[in-house]
Amino acid sequence: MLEVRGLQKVYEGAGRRVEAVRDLTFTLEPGELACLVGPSGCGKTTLLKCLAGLLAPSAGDVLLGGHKVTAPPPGMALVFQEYGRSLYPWLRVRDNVELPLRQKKEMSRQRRRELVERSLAEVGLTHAHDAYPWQLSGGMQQRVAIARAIAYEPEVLLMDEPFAAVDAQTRADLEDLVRRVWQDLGVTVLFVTHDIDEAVYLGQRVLVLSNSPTVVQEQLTIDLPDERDQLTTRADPRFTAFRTRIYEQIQAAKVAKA
Amino acid sequence: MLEVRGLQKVYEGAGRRVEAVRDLTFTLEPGELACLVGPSGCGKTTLLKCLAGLLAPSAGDVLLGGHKVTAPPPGMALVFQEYGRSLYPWLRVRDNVELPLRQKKEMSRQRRRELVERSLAEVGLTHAHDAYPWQLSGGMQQRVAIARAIAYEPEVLLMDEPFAAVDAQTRADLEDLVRRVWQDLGVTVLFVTHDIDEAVYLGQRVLVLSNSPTVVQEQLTIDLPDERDQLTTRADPRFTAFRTRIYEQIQAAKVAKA
Amino acid sequence: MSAARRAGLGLCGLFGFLVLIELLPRTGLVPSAYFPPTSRIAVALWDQVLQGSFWSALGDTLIAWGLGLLIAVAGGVVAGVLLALVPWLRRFTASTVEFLRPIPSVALIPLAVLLYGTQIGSTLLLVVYAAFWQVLVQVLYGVGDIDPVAEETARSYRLGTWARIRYLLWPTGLPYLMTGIRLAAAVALILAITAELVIGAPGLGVRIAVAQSSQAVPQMYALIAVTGLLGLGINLGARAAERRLLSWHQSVRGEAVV
Amino acid sequence: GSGSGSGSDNTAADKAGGTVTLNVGLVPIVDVAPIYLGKEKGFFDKQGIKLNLSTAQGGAAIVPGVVSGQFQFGFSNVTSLMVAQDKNVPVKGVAEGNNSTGKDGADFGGIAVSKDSPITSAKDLEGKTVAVNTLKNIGDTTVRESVRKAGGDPSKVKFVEMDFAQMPAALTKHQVDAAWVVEPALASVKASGGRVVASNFVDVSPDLTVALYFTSTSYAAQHPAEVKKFQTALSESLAYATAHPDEVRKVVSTYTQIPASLLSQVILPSWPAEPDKASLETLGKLGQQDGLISSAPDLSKLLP
Amino acid sequence: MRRILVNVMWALTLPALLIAAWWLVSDDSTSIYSPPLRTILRTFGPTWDGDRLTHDVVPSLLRLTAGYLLAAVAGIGLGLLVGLHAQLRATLEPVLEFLRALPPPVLVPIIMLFAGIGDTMKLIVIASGCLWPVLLNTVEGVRAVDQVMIETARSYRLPAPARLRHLVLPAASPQIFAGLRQALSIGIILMVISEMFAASNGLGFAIVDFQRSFAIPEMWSGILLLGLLGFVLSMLFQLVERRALAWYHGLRASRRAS
Ligand SMILES: Nc1ncnc2c1ncn2[C@@H]1O[C@H](COP(=O)(O)OP(=O)(O)OP(=O)(O)O)[C@@H](O)[C@H]1O
Ligand SMILES: Nc1ncnc2c1ncn2[C@@H]1O[C@H](COP(=O)(O)OP(=O)(O)OP(=O)(O)O)[C@@H](O)[C@H]1O
Ligand SMILES: [Mg+2]
Ligand SMILES: [Mg+2]
Repeated sequence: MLEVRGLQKVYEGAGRRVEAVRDLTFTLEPGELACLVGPSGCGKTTLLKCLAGLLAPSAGDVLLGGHKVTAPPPGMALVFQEYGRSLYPWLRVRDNVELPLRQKKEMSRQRRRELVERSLAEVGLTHAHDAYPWQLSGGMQQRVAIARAIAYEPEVLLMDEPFAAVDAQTRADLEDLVRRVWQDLGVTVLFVTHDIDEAVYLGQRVLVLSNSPTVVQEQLTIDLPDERDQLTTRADPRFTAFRTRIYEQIQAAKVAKA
Repeated sequence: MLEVRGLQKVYEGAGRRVEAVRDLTFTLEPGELACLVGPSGCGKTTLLKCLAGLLAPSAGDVLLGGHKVTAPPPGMALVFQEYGRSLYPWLRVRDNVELPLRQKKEMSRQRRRELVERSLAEVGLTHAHDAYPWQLSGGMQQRVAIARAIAYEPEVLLMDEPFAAVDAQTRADLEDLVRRVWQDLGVTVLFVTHDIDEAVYLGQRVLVLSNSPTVVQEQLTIDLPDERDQLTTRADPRFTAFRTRIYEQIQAAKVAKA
Repeated sequence: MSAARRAGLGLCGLFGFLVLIELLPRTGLVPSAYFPPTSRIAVALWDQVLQGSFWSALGDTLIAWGLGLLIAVAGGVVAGVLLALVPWLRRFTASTVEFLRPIPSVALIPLAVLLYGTQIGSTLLLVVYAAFWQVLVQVLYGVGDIDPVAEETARSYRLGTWARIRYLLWPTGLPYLMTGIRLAAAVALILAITAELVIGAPGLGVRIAVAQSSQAVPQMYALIAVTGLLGLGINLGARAAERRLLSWHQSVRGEAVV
Repeated sequence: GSGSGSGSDNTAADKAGGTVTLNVGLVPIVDVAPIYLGKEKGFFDKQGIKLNLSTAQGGAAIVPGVVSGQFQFGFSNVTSLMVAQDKNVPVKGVAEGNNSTGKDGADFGGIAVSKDSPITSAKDLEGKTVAVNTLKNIGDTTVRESVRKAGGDPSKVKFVEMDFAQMPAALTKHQVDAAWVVEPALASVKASGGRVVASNFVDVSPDLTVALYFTSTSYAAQHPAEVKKFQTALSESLAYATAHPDEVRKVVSTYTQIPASLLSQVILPSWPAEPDKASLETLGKLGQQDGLISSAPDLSKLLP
Repeated sequence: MRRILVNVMWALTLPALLIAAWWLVSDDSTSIYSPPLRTILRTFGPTWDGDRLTHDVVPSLLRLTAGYLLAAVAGIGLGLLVGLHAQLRATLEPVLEFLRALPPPVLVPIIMLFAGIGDTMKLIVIASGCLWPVLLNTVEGVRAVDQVMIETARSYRLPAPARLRHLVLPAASPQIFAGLRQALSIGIILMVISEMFAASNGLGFAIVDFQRSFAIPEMWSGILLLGLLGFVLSMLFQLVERRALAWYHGLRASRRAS
């Protein structure tokens, strides 16, 4: 489905040259849910933007369904790390969520409404339809961005630390929401997170990125059962084992650099 | 030191009226490190802004050292939840950190340099002095904001989810940094977080806010030893007990609303 | 886009424009006696360039322009910042400003002549009067555009008035000011020429008036072309300054990406 | 307030070494050639006058300049001066400016139409649009007189304001039906085939005084000696100009940019020594009739 | 009600003081060009009676409105194009800058060649002056649109029209309004200038006519009327702006509510 081959990205300008990503190669199967972890500043956001066709790689290729990605491909949704700035301050919450749907010509007005309502309800924002984004708390803004991506019913969903600003309980709810959406729609998901538990809980696979110069340090298949829930899965001893394993890998990535 | 009495804040405008905070009363002792947890959108940021004198409460008072806070008081530093926008895009990282220090007339240029260098090193950004904030990753930006607050050597430090965008390892390092700064400078810290483990690990006390209409649901004194470290403290059975306790409280807060 | 490419495209644009001017009269769309083709204008321009009096007139115009612009920009910036910092002053003067702004400089000609005769003083009066408002309005909108989080940051660190001007107001307003200066530069040039034209203060305008009343059509167009070229030069300077001063700004750094 | 004549004594009339510096505000047209010629020939030096000649586009700048003392003398058409006097603007004529040639069809100004225009006489202007450089001034009053003399109804003529410089183009492009044009624009009109259908100055009076040099009443009262010297030098210049038309054309090319081909075709005005008082009375009546001025001009005060 | 009264007080105080000062200073003026304010005010009523209003003021206002609207549409349209396409901008900028520097008084005769001497010409003259502030501000506003917002639109593949309508236009609107505001007073100025050519009625014509026929108090009353006109139009403009930029002012006001 999604194939990354020898991806490199170098930022140049304003007297600085940063090799954000050195050489990344991996594949996502259709309908897979993979999590991406790695130290701060290692190039996760950069990678996601290259996948989304927002950034041209300096070298290497991104292939989606066998076609090279050069511009944002249809059927892909992205939840930005900078959630606050990705919402339009002149649109109310409802309109922010609805805006991408309006581009789907074949969708009826009513279905659009329905999707907006439902996705906002699912992120717990039933009462904020009429607010402007800047009238919301950080966590609420982030949930609007998530609702927008879910309402879009994408085939590929890229999420960049989407739960960074919400509390533990909401986070757990949203984790289950993502898994539910993934199962219901069969969407391919790449999920960036800093929370190792979250990565293990969510993913079928966890990709660990090294510190820069960034490469894929490790790919771990999480063979926990597909039916997961917050209590039993997290109590599973294999869960703990995965978690420890990943923690060690990240440590290793960090140490390698220092 | 810091006293909050019957604080209420109602947002009005653009056809919406939101009672963000209903009635908050609590006190911080000088040199105390307290953590604040609560559901997303319950008014933590609002509270912090009222404490910092950035927002006028609708009712109630904030007293700092016995004086009513009406404008940002001297010797207070705030790490904003919207870290990205609180950095000035026209200043390089170094200058962003240095800017507040320039206001301290009595400080020598050299001391200023030293503080900037040290605080940037402490958050792991030794190599980013010359970059502009928009050339940094989200986590790096957030660390710049933390470095700015620490370099300022405040008497009161308010932090609004300061580690939301950094990876687990960096987060652990930064937690230890905050505790070190707190112990070395004797600064009073109020720390907002969504991570319950983090709240227990860091705080001498944890304040749990209810869902809106927001009140202080619970105040928990964390009587773990003052010397804490990531491995032993987190393994302490009392740590787990506190954590469970707080989790239940937050659950209760959520349920109360629904 | 490289500087060379930009210059190349610009030259192409100018060339196309010159070809158009050449063709318009040649195709008989306008009588060539009153709208000479580029080639005839070029010959007349060459004639002008060979005359010493042309250069002294050009010098006079440039002095009036430069001096007037300088005064207007300095005045506009100081007044704008003052009005931004002292809200009651803005309220106090708003109606008067709106009243004075639309009064055309040309209507002030008798007054200018009364005060300064045909000396440079009357040109200056008209130039400053017209250009000042351009700068002021842009500065007012610019300082109104300060990011609220950036402003809260400044307040929370208690940046002094001067530091707020220097580090917050100035960089935020600068893009607006640059536009203001570009607008004012052209308006100043226009008014300098117009004043000379009507009043007879020494400069290019007088030469245009003489050419006009002498039925020396190509000469007149040549002189008009000189004002256009001046405008072109002024803009080149402004753009260069902008690339230096606003390298951090989205509008400039955005150019490099993609 | 910023009173009139505040600057009349300081810069301008410094009598360093017995010479006075006089600033004169002019319009850059053929009419003022004598003063340039006189300056070149040294007539003003002889009187101890150092002349500073500035050109402005019209009365808008010259009259306030003279009234405020920035200029000591200015050049203006008589109707403007009559209007000024009528409005109590303190101005006073000091010398003849220029006169119409008095030759019908060969004056330095006239009512012109384009090559292919059906208009053949001033009477045909009824219902037509005529361009004049300034409304409610010497142009439209005299054009009305032409129409009247030709047996037409002047109230049926529509006037529109336009710079002389634009009139040739406007005629060619049929934006106006006719235009009151003066030299050198008139030569330009003729060069592109236009015709003169009437000479409006000649229709008013065979010897119409069109313009005067003037000063402010306060300057005239305070500096009679300078005024006298200026008059002396100027009358010498006028006489010389009348006698040497070729030199006139040459001097014109120094302060204007009239193309040589056009300059040779330009009809020069006449420059008698004195203004023609009778013609001015007629002009005054026309002005009164058209409502430009409220009462008959006091020529004894206005004229030198 | 009280608020309105207070606002009126603020708006009227300074003008009242200035008028009083003018009244006193000019009271014993004998200068023909600066008559006593008393005289000017006395002539105001009789000068601008119903006849003049319908004959001069109304046509002027119609021309102004048409020219202004034309410039607004053209300026925003062209500004969007030029702002969005760097190549187009590089190509057109020199020509536009050349044209921008041409003084209206010399431009009018050229425009007359193409547009005749009727109202079309005046309309074009007004539009040709108003165009520049709108155009420049639109271009700069478009170039400054936030990168994350652009990426959001791209990632959801909003087609060009939707991107214009929902992203670029609203994001640039604060700066566009700065341009429209500038253009308003320039429009009034150019209305006067255009009526100095080939006109036989209009407010500008009347003022110039008064000036030439030495009806100086009437001329001053005309200038006062221009000022009043500018003031009224600017009030109307602010009403429109406050509606159109409600989100923008709301965003800023809500954050500064302290
Ligand atoms: N626009 C840019 N210009 C220059 N350098 C950049 C730019 N964006 C990112 N970088 C650099 O690229 C590197 C990787 O950044 P990226 O945002 O991809 O990291 P990340 O893995 O998402 O980090 P985080 O977890 O902190 O969000 C960093 O060193 C950063 O400084
Ligand atoms: N500027 C504003 N205008 C109107 N309402 C606001 C504004 N800022 C916050 N609110 C409302 O106030 C409530 C509390 O917001 P606040 O930002 O304080 O929450 P928070 O506890 O910080 O949440 P989070 O953990 O998600 O950051 C929310 O319901 C929010 O919608
Ligand atoms: Mg990132
Ligand atoms: Mg918050």
